Amino acid sequence: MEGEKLILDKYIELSRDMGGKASIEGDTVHIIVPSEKLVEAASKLFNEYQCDFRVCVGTDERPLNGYFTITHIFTDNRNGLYVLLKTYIEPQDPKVPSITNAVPGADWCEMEARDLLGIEFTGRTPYRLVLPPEWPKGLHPLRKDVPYNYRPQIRGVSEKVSTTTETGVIPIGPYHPALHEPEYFELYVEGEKVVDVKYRGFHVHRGIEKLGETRMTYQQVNFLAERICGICGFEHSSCYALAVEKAAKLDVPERAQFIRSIVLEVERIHSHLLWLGVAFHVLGYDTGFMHVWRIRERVMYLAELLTGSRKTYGINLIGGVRRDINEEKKQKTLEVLRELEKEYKGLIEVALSVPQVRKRASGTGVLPREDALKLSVEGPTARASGIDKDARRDLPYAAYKYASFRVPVYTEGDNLARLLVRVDELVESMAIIEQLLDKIPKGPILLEKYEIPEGRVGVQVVEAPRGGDVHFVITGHGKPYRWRVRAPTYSNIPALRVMLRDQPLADAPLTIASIDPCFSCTDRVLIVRENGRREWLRLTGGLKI
Amino acid sequence: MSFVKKIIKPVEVLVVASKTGRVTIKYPFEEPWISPEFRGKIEIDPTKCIGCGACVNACPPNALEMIESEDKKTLRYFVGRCIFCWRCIDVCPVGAIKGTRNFELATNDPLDLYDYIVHNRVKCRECGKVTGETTRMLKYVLEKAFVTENYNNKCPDCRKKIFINAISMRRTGPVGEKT
Amino acid sequence: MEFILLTSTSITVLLVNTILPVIMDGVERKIKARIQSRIGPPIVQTLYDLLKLLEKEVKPLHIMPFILLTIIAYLSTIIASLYFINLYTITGEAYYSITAITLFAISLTSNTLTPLLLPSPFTYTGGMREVILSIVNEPAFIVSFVLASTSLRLLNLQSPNIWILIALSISLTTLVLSSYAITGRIPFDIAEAEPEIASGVLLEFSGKILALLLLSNLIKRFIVKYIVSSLILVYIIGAGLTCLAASILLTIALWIIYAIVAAILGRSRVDLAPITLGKVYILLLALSITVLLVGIYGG
Amino acid sequence: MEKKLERIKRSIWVFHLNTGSCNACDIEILDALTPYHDAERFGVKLVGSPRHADVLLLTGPITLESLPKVINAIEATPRPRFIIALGSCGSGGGIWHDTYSTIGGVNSLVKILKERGVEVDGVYYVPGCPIRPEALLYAVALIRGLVEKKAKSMVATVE
Repeated sequence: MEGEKLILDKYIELSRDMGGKASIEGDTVHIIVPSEKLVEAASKLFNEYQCDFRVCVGTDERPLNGYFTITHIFTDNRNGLYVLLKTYIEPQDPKVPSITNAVPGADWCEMEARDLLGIEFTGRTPYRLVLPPEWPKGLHPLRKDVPYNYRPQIRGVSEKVSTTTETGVIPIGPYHPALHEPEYFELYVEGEKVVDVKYRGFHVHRGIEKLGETRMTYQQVNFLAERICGICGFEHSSCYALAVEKAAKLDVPERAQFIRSIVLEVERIHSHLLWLGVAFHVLGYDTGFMHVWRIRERVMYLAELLTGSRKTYGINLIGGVRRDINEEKKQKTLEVLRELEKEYKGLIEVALSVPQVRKRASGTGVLPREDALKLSVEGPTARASGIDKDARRDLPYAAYKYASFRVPVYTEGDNLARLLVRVDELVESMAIIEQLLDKIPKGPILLEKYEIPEGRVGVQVVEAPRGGDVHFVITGHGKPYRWRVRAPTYSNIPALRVMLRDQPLADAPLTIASIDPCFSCTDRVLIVRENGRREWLRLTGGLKI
Repeated sequence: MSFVKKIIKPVEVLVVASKTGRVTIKYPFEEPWISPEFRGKIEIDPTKCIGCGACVNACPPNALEMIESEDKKTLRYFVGRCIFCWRCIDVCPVGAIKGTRNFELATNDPLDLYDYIVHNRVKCRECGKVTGETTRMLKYVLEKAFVTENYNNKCPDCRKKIFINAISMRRTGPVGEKT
Repeated sequence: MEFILLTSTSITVLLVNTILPVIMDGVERKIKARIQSRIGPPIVQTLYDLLKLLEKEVKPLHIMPFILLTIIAYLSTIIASLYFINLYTITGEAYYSITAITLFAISLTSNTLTPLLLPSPFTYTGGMREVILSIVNEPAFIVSFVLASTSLRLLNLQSPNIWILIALSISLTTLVLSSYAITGRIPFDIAEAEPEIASGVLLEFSGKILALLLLSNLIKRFIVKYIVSSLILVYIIGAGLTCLAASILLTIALWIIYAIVAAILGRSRVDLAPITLGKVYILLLALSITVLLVGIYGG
Repeated sequence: MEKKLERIKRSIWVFHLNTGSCNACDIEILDALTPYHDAERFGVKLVGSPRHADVLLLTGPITLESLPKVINAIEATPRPRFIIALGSCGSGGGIWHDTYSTIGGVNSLVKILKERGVEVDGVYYVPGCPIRPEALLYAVALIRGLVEKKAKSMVATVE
């Protein structure tokens, strides 16, 4: 207890030094500083306190207090604390200093806030990041005075994309068989060697955040959050529900939390199996792909049995879950897991013995630890580069504190390490489900009556298969006032540049696949357009490549 | 020896394959492998639906919509937009919506994807103006709440008028008539 | 009279040989499916595919005449090569086999050139990869063929010379290996590696042109195996119609074996495959030449 | 349309066109090819280029950013070409049918295609969120004529 107090004092002291104020609510430390001190405070948190930068959130709080605000979300993984660094911005000419020099990982979210809300960031090169090029200037969709269904009359010109005549440029995407999602990578090659990478993504922007703040109610947003991503959707809806519950200080039944954790792990198993299959497919080992997906089919059946749908489970509500796990389902789950474990181990051994798989995965797409730290990468990508972080252990949520598990960490940072992290995690997930099924308490699964007060803030990190999902909620009247989502791929894509540099072209699809990119998660806010190589160089210019 | 073993190892996939055999389920010639919990298309029972619109409010993707016209209130279910969350089943007050395990919804005609339930809108007995409620809704309210049919079949304006009239009658006589 | 008989037989066989690869591709897909624990397409699926492609629209390319020319050259030389191989199996005359293999080499060259004519970066990269692979593979295939047939001619079954036997086995290994690599199966399918560079060399083609290209590629797969099996069988059972039937059967058997091998491996990397292959070829060929010379002059 | 279908019936080569979907349908498309479902039984093959395709599997509500590329891909597909709109997003715009950055499903796309003079020989709709692999198989079987169409609009008038 003493130690915890000291740690909290540290943050209070920090805010006092910066001329701001701090308040503590549960596991969240709110620090408000004047904007001129923002960079100093962020730098101190990131470098000195070794906090993990997650994302920044711009909010239009003009209807509440007349200001725009920007909140940088940090987490103190060693002490299980969320640290929110907030500053107010004048509404007439919204300008705030950029923290990208201190925290390189903040690059994208600042540009997102610029395009969404029209907040200018000083001390960095701004670039038109958001929305299609034809989008009218000065129209910022996340501002409260813009209706959610306002569609400016723009019809994209039918531009030629994948037929660059310039030799030496290999466009990967937007429709590329290795991606299964529309994203655009332009690889500049010399012969068969990649010398530079240009990324243009956010084709999957669907305006989710705005939708969650306007058309929907608290309960409906659960189903929307689930559709941020079809693979790790349950992580998103759990994260949203947990964030709202945290903000409203709801006492959710334990049994519901257990069920959430169990389903989260089922989802992790299916996601990792899926990834393994896709990785084998990219390596041309189709038989491995088919067999991995064959054993995955059992997990899909299991998911359907527990929740009613193979994906986008739709069982999360604020205050609990909709489907219970009875004795019959419990036995069935254990049976499926036993069979899965047996088949999985044999199969993985065979698949990893294929010479092409080993040879092509090891030593390619290396992400050194320093770069990984600087860019605040997430999940297996971080754990393969020797960063030991896992939100399930560091910031325990749902029922994870009742399970004991190992967090696999590899230090090589190459594609094989990322593969092995996932292989190991799968086994751990199966063990977690068994433990939780064993300990599941009796009781209700849904909170019947509750109230969500307005103006509260809730932040939650949930460890998705690809890394930490971050949901930030400001409660409003009947629906969230502000809902910010950050998916792990958002932090991992900038690291790709480091990984792809000076690598053979043939490895590029594998390396891109190795971060398990989930673009639909990443793109939920707006369409980011990378319109120049210079910005990229500036971002990673300071890194050793 | 171990070197040879390492080289031979990939061949073991043949053992895996022969052990599992063919797992393919010959759908559509065979029953598909679906768990009993699967959420498929919903079916709205027109004999039970009262057209209250609770499902419309709960539906996240607006697959259920209430289209209001002069004298009709139509509940439209667009299965092409449905996310099969079954929230409507949770909220339906009369249990008119039933979940099925039907997923064979493919079609080449978009019009096949729409279901309609057309409700009549009630006319106010007093002034003849169309009110928001459907006939079924009024019946439902009559069963559940302590109101008389006489009160129920009037539009809110007329109710107010009657109420004010009633009170003023008690005090000073009918409103609007100079005495 | 004999000539007419010969020609008509080989033309009939030629027709069979043109259809057979298409069926064999279906068999290969079926085998692959079995190894992957599923049912797989019907055996005639590839035929359906080709017939459908013949009816589809052709998307115009800006240098269409050139492309058509190279593809027709490819198809005609490869069919001519098939014809001469048939003649060789029936008659056993060495010059037929040499003509066949020359035509085969020409057809491969015209095939590798086609994708380089297109502006798309995928086709270009795929085409370059194919060129690199064939630079390594074709000489190895031809040299090992010559070596194998020489040692076969020198071999006396009654009192086999041990050196020549060794040389024969090494050159046959090289022949089989290079014939596998030429078929462009995994791990050497880097020219059309789907996930890396879309469909690589085939990306821009559509409709009838695609059908012709696919058919020629299938015949190519057939021919390399056919050359190997006819070389062996002409020696063992002597030329003639029996030999022809036997060679076709052996080709089918080889096709099945290759299909199984392809199913259990992954794709190699473009910069590794040619180098490794090249090293292996040079080693094996040098070895077999040395041993052969020892067998001729030393023993 | 029937006659055109006849040509591609036995060998359906599909190109997967994600127009901003959440991935669930896309993964289920892949799943339909794996051992338990094995769409290759019906001659379905996933190809890497629209020029080889007969059918475009369209998932997602079509975002503004992807719209021009989608039109490009459709133009690059040789006739006869079909679209199968998958999932609730593809066939009806899904949960984001009216947001600012999507055009809301295949019906709006068909309208835009008509404006541009790009012809499509037929559109199939496969609802589901996400579609089950079996739902895709059902659609393929429907094209092959192996099953009867079950979907039918219901209009009920109550008193």
